[in-house]
Amino acid sequence: MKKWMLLTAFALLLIAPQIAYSMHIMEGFLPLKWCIIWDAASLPFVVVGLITINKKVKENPKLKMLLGFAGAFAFVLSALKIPSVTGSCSHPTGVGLGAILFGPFAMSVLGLIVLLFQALLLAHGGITTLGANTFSMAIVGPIASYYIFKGIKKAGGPNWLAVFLAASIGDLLTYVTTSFQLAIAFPAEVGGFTASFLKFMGIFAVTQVPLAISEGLLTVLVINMLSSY
Amino acid sequence: MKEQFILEAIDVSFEYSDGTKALDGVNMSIEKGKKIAVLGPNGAGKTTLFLHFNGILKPKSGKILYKGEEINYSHSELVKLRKNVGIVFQNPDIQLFSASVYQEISFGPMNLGYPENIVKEKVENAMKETSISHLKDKPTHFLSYGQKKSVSIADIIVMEPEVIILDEPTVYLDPKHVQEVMGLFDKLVDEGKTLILSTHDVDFAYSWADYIYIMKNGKVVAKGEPTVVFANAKELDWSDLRKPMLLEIYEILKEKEIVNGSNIPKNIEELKKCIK
Amino acid sequence: MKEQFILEAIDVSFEYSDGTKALDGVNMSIEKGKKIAVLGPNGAGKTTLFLHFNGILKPKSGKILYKGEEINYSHSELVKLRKNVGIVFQNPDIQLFSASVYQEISFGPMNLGYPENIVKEKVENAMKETSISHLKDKPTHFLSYGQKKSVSIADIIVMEPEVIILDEPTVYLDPKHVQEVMGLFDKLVDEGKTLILSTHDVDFAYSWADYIYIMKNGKVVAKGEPTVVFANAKELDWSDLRKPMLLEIYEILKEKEIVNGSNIPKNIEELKKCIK
Amino acid sequence: MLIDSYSYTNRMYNVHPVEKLLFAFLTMILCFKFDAYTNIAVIILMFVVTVFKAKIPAKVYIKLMLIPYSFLIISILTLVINVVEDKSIALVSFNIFGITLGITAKGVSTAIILFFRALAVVSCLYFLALTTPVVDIINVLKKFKFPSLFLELLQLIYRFIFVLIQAADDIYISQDSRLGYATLKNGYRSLGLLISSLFIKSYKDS
Repeated sequence: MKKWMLLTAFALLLIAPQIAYSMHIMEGFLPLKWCIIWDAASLPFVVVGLITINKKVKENPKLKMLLGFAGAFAFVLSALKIPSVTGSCSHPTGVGLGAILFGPFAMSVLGLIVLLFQALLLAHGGITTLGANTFSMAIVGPIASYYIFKGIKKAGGPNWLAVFLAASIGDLLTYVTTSFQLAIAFPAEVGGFTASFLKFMGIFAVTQVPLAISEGLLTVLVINMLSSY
Repeated sequence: MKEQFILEAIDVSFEYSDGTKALDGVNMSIEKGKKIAVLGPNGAGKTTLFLHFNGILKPKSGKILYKGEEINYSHSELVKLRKNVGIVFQNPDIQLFSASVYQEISFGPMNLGYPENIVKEKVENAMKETSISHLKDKPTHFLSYGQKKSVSIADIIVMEPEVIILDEPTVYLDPKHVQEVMGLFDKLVDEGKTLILSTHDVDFAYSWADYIYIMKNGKVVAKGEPTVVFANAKELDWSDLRKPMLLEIYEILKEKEIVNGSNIPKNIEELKKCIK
Repeated sequence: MKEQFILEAIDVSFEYSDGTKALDGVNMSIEKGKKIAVLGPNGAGKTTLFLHFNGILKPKSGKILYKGEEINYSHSELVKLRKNVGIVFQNPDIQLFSASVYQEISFGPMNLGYPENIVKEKVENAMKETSISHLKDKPTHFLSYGQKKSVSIADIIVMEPEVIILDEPTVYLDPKHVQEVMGLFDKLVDEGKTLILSTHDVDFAYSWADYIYIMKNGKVVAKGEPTVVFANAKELDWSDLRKPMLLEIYEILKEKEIVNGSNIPKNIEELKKCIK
Repeated sequence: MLIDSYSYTNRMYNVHPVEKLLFAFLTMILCFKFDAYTNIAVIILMFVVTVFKAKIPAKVYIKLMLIPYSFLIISILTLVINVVEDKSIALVSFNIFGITLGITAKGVSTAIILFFRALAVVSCLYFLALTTPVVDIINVLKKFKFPSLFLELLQLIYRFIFVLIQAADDIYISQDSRLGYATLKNGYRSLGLLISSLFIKSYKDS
């Protein structure tokens, strides 16, 4: 079971083209107004995240190191290249994994930091779009993942299903948010926001759905491995 | 009378949560200002014992004394203990967690609550003592292994502890770096610090230490001055350790009556003098 | 004529992408079936050279020869080369990446595409040779350091390479484990394998190796049989290395005319025989 | 991690980080406020400063500029191709499933502005990233009184990134030496093992 899941996960990552990077809205792409709006929208979540982490760290000082490693792990994962025939590569996001392990609010802080380092060290994303990317990848995605996971567990669903859906739907909602952010900043001449939103969703559906599924499978594997340790 | 011992372990036993018995009735009395080497195979309990000396671990039974007084594991006393008993861990990669060298070394004094200018002064001194002043602004990940090791030693020196414990300090270091850190250790002992280190290198322990403990399976199986502990310890199981080469050669030469038998030599210079 | 050399580096130079010059015109000719030790300080280029020997790195200039033929870095030839030249890396914690010992050791033969029953047989043989059969189903993270080291050696032995390269194989092992792995290495040489290892331990290299290379700053600065390379190499900069203790004592004894000067001893037994 | 190593070795390493940050950010804001010509000027300016003053190799800089291209091209195409009701205002148009899609002059001018603005702002980011070490940036944030927990996490993550990259690199070499990437199938399996063992190692070390 593990074997086929791993193979499927990588096969899907393989098919997905390089646009995997495009979840990060590039530096300078959003108008200044929207940069500031998304900064402001992300800020409260990050503040709540910091307060939550602060409380937990006071109870258990070792948690700080763990969060440090979690953030670094997410970064390194995103920097790994997956070998493929075409030479293109794709990157797991770790959004769902982090949300399940550390909760959605801690992820808002870790996600912000990882995105900052991705901009500064890998030239993915940017400083002006940091707020917008944080909102989609470190806030919407993790919150969705976390509550999907909790919800399915509460309803008595199997662990693997909860993890799979949490990770893959979390991923998908991230793309939906990115599409929303692009569409609202750049409404179409005809059809306005809706038309623009549909266009971006169309592009993302092709490229990101296989990624979301593979991310879900990978997350199930990692969670399984962790529970066996 | 007791004051001469800066650190003591009295009948210390310890078990890890998974049930592994790591220490089994360990007794050790560390004299102030001495160079102590703890020898023993992997898994003998050396690191576990060290973690007792600065209060990270608490004995299951027995007690640890610092300057003749039993540690009571209150928060304030632990802070004092850890300031005075510093441990340099084996793998500097794990010990170093700050982004730059200055930040790394300033971590300890900052936590002790010194004002910024005092912290700066202390960090600069520690960097000078370990000869790494030129690395001040370097990011940690730019350093070579030997440099990381020096930084991890500066991390501890900067706190000005009375006892410095070093877990396998010479592992992975090339002879040149070993010589450098050994020079530093001697300087620290001259300044009145007490040094405890663990090592697998019997040749090194033999010529460096004032006093040697040999541990096995969580117990102290032999102790004494190096020449005594290695020469007389016929009861030692040499399958886990080996005799220092110098001592072995000395014994051969003695048997052939080539050397004087009065003083057992601790290094090549001394051996040279023994030869008739 | 050339066939006697199983591996050769000819004028090999290499630079890392950040511009660090790691190898600078290295020449080495490794004879089949010999025990080769490569000495040198940290950062001398030993590991970089080893990664050239199995084709992980490609020289910037110069060439690597396997059995007298230049490596051409085609996919199929690299596969063949890596099967025949195995590297045991320094830190077993990093080399082991599988959950269980069996899975770990089977990694190589699985990649070679052997059927499952053959893989099983090979893994079991390798475990027997390294005396770790009892660890078969253990998770790798439960192993002691010494056990991990043995597994990392089994990882390579299982692929039945002709040349086994060991990066600092004795570091951090206690004397008992060192003796064990040394016994294993001797057995492998008896079976006709060629062994190349890097080490900081001059005493060990001196008595173990058939041939020694000393590297510094990416260059080979001395080479030859141990007794020759250490005894004659007055031009060597001893700040980075030190003389083997045995040789140093032998030279003192020779000066005092206590030993015969004909054969330089390689171990204590031989020294004993030299004494008049 | 080429960007990181240049940030410590470039010729503008010793320029005060606040000056570099101000220069980058003020220029960024400029990019948003003015037209495409200003932005082209900024792209040239940043190239000159980064390559000739900070001595970052031009090849490296240009390679970095190519990173966001796939996003840029795809997003801009998505933006400019629209449903057009009146074929006459479209510069180019085509029919799919009975709908007319096309590109209008207005769309093109928006696209041009967007294209150069994004590249100009990106070049400001690259100037900053290539000349200013993360350690310095964190110190500046400290001066601006960012919460200490946030800064601590920033430092820990920065440090651990390199610990983990080193570990990933070592595992990769070890796997490659044992033919872990000899075939595509081996490659998937090896990478799965690499990721999970990296996770376990970092989990254990913390």
